[in-house]
Amino acid sequence: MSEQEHSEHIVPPSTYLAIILTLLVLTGTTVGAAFVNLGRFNIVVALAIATVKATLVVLFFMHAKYSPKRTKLIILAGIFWLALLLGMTLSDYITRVDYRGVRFPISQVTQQLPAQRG
Amino acid sequence: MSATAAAPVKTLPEHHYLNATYGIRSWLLTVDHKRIALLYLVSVTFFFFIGGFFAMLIRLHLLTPSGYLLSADTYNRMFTMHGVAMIFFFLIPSIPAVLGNFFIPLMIGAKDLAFPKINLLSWYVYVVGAAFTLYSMVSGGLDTGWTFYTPLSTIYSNSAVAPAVVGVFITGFSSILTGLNFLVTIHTMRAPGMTWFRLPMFVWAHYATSIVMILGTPVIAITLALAGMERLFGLGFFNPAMGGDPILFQHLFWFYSHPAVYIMILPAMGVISELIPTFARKQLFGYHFVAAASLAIAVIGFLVWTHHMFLTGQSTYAALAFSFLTFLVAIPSAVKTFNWVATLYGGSISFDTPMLYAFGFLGLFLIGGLTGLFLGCLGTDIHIHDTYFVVAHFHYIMVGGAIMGYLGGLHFWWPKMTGRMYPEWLARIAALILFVGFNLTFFPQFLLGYLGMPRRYHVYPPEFQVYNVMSTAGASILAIGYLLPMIYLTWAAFFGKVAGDNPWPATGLEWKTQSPPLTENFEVTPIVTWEPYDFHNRPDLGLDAVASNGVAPAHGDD
Amino acid sequence: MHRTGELYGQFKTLEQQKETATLGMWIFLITEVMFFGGIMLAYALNRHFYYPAFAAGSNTLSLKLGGFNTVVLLASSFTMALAVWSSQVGKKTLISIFLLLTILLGFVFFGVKYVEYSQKFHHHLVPGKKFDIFYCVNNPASCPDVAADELMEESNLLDEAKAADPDLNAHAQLYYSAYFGMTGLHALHMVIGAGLLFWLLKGSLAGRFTPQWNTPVDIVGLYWHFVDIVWIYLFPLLYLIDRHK
Amino acid sequence: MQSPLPFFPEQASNFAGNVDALFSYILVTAIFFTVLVTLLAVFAAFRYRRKNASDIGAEIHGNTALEIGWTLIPLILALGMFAWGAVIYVNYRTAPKDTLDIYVIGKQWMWKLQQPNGRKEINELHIPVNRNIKLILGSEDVIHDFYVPAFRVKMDVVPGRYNTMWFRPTKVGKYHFFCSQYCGTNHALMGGWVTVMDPAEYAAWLSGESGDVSPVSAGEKLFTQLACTTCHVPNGTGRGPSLNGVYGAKVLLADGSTVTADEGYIRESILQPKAKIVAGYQPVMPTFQGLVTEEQILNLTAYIKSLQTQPVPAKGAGVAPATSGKK
Repeated sequence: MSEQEHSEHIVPPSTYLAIILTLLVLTGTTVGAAFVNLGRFNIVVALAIATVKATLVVLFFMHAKYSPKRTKLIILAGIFWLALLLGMTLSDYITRVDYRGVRFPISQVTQQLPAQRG
Repeated sequence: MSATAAAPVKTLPEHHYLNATYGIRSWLLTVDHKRIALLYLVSVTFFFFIGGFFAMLIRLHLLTPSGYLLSADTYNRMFTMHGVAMIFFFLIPSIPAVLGNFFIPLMIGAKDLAFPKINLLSWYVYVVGAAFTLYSMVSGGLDTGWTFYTPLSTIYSNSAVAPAVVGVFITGFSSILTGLNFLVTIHTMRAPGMTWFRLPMFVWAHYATSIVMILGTPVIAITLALAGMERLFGLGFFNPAMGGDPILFQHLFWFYSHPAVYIMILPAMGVISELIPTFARKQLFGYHFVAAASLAIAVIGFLVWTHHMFLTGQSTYAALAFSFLTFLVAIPSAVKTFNWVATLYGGSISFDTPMLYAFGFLGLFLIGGLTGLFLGCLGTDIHIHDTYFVVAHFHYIMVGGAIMGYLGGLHFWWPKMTGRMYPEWLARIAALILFVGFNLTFFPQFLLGYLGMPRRYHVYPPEFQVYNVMSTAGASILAIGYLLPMIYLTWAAFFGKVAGDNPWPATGLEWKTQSPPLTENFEVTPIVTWEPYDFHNRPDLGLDAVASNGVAPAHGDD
Repeated sequence: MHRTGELYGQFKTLEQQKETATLGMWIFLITEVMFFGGIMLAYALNRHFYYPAFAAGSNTLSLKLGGFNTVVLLASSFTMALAVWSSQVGKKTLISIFLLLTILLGFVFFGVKYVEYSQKFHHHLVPGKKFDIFYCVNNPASCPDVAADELMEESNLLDEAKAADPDLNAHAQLYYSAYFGMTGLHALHMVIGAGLLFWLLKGSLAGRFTPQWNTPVDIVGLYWHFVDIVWIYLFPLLYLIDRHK
Repeated sequence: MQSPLPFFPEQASNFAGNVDALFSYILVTAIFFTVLVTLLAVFAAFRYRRKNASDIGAEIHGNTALEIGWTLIPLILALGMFAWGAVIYVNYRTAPKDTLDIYVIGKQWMWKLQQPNGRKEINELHIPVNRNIKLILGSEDVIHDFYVPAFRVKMDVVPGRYNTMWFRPTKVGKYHFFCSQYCGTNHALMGGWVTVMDPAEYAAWLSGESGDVSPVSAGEKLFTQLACTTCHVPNGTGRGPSLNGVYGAKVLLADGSTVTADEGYIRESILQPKAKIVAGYQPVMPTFQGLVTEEQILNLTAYIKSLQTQPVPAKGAGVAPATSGKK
């Protein structure tokens, strides 16, 4: 409980203003980038910008930068577990021989469908 | 601290949490973790007997190959509701929400959990979820299997899937809130001197369990939400007719539901780690390793989920990786088992009922754990996946392991919870009946499984009948074994002999306060100066200070 | 448990109480991450399988409304941060003002969301039997809110997508499943957040928050910022697929 | 099944012996540890039982060497199990090339099975002994699972995609097969018999009383009807690649990658022709989504497979040059 003293770090409004302006600029950037054809990198750029924005919010708006190590550890653990869920599931799909998921023609299956029930 | 009460005729303390206030309101609006634990005790017992009733019908029905008393649809509803009631409404909340809720604050020397109101809220959330599920049971039942596999559950089943899914979804939040409360409590509410490595193993086990609850349960919540919306509003993620993938449901489902097995077994391991040192009057062998094993199980347990899906056509590479990780998660369980047995060495062992449950747990968990190897192994899983072998395996873990631990813990702490002792000899006989009945019920199912009887069959070829009859016979014995404790524990709560503060005696902080405890747990916040399970430097326990069994003291470097 | 001033009975000090509350909130937010993670996974897989349908679906969304809402939500995060700051420095009137602003911005968001949802409903873009991604193209009269040139563009896009994926109409439903699932859950969180903000506003009007005790403002702030972060990801994932055509 | 308390089911496929051996290995290990732990516990319970009510145990905290030992030894044993199991599984998931292919469709609550010559059966499967059999599994509704205990094989049957399983029956006889993935009301009734026959008997059974046309000839007819022949000219001069020898071979795609032409690839090429374009060809093929039924796709696939043995033209084949000599 010794980390208690600095948890009351007060961030000045000027910092918040700088952050919100950066966030707005980044929003503009991400929209702009979406209109440029970057092939498969469109999604990479979009996610990268979103991650930068999210990081800014976490660090400053949510004061993670000034929080005890334990809070940072919790945040990292959350990200890590999310990566496990996404990564390990996708590892199945992308290493399948037929990973594109060859599927029945829709018409075949829909004929069999009974009505939706509660 | 009134631990040295040695009055010739014991009486209950004048003030305690049970008589602090009276009336229905004082129970339904309580924020006392001990009272909430009792609320949970009543609710989970209710669901245990509902689930048990369904189980009994299932076993009776399977006496003859052509089925004895139920139609196919009824049978399917029985085993589904047995699973749902037992897993989501009994096993998952049982030890954490009853024993954990009651004893974690006591064990760490806190006045309550960190968030008492959230604790009460979690019980209400559980009750609301339970109400939806009960509604589904009486309004047409549920026949999808507790696994809710799509597209059977989302499109084809004509039973009451929607209320059941909503019920389980809601109950998930109860589990999340409990886990959150435990984690925060263990982090911030420890008494002075209660360092991390002075925590009882029960607390460590719940710390690991809470991690699983926190990180896994939200995933089942969203999965069931998606499946529910698919059934009600036509979302399509799991619907092959729209191009969705039913296997994705299984990925999401098992991401929680495999670790959920550890939600059930880790707390039981925690109970056993309390019982064995207490009744062997000896330090837990390899404290640090047992604690680390709990965390290892919680973490690695998240990396093994597709071993339920080896035969869905998943990638061969993924199957190899997940099988490998499955074998890794077996190791910490083995480490724990060896440490428990090593704790017995050089002890002063008594055979009080809780210890009998601990021995029972050891044997059954051993079989349950080792048969898991056959299922985690890719080669043998091809044959025994989805057969009765699986059924037997997880009943050894969940019934043989988790429920043995739960009952052992209930007997151990009953004097603390109620201030009164249960009838010792009756309890020993009940424990023996349970052990015999359990093995007779579930061991034949291993053989059935290897012979190739698939699970969830309401009729079966005649060659499987012998083992089914044995199993049903065992189930009848088992039923008696479960009814007995329920009856005599209830009786003992009101009429049992007064137990005193520390009847065993045990070393934990919960035994340093009166039985039953005060609403504030301790009159004065205790200061911890001793190591866990240390019988040698505890004159307050009234025991001989030196070991008298001829084993030389050895200070290992654990 | 008894309560002495702002200290609840189970705690020894205000510091311990605040530390506990903050820790609890962060852990809760991690459960939220996993909660949204499940639907993100469904999104990622289906986007991978059915990219043309997802691109077509994304292009039927209104970038103007989505972008406007992004700005609104970011602004509300900003005012929330200022409310927390006001409580830390003890400017009691400012707390209420900033909380009120945050609530207002939240309601602007709801308003826009309502417009968007009802449009999708009228355009037959809700998954289910009536779903028809070609509805507006085929029935321009029923979609007076879409301009003629936009319809032309949309028609071309959809034809192209149909050529690449004959099951466009089925797979576009998966996109809309993701759209309604994700934005719906996000909106639900916003509703809960707005409720919490009203509760805070009540407390702040009563002058309860001081530099010594402002835990509720801080905690709700964390929650509100988290909901903002979710939207930061949802916006590009839903609105910005294949916009460059 | 003669013994009143049987333990191993009959062994009737190439996998049965190996799976049983692996099972026995794990079983022996498991029994060893069960007995060891039980004996130790029982020994301790007697040797160290409490003699006086206030006795306490010896002061022993732990032993790091022991901890490491009982971490490593189980780990090594477990890795052995993993490796053996992995070998069997990989073998099981990788079908040999010379298989007899049988199509299996599961639906609530019956199995429809079709022999290569088109002969259909319901809940019955006739196969020759000592031939590699590959089952291609599809579902019309929910998830099922095809399970033959005597062969020690099973595989889920998942709607929306195809799974395959293979085995080689080694013993003539009749064996149960089951649905092993819960699929609704009559899940337990969704089973039948596999009859393993002598090759000669099988041939006789196959030719007898079958009024069905073989999938290959049905597929050949369709191939002409649907005008596939206008582009996929056998000598490789058409707008599409020749399909001679393409089945089972590697195909070079326009993006430079290669893909093995298996059932999945053929199915995809018919339904989503633009998904994978063969190098050197234009994406001109229309989709046949909705135009061909499930069964017709199976027939077309069977026909294309029959072209495996046809001479591959030097130019204009889809077969990738480097690996054009198949297997």
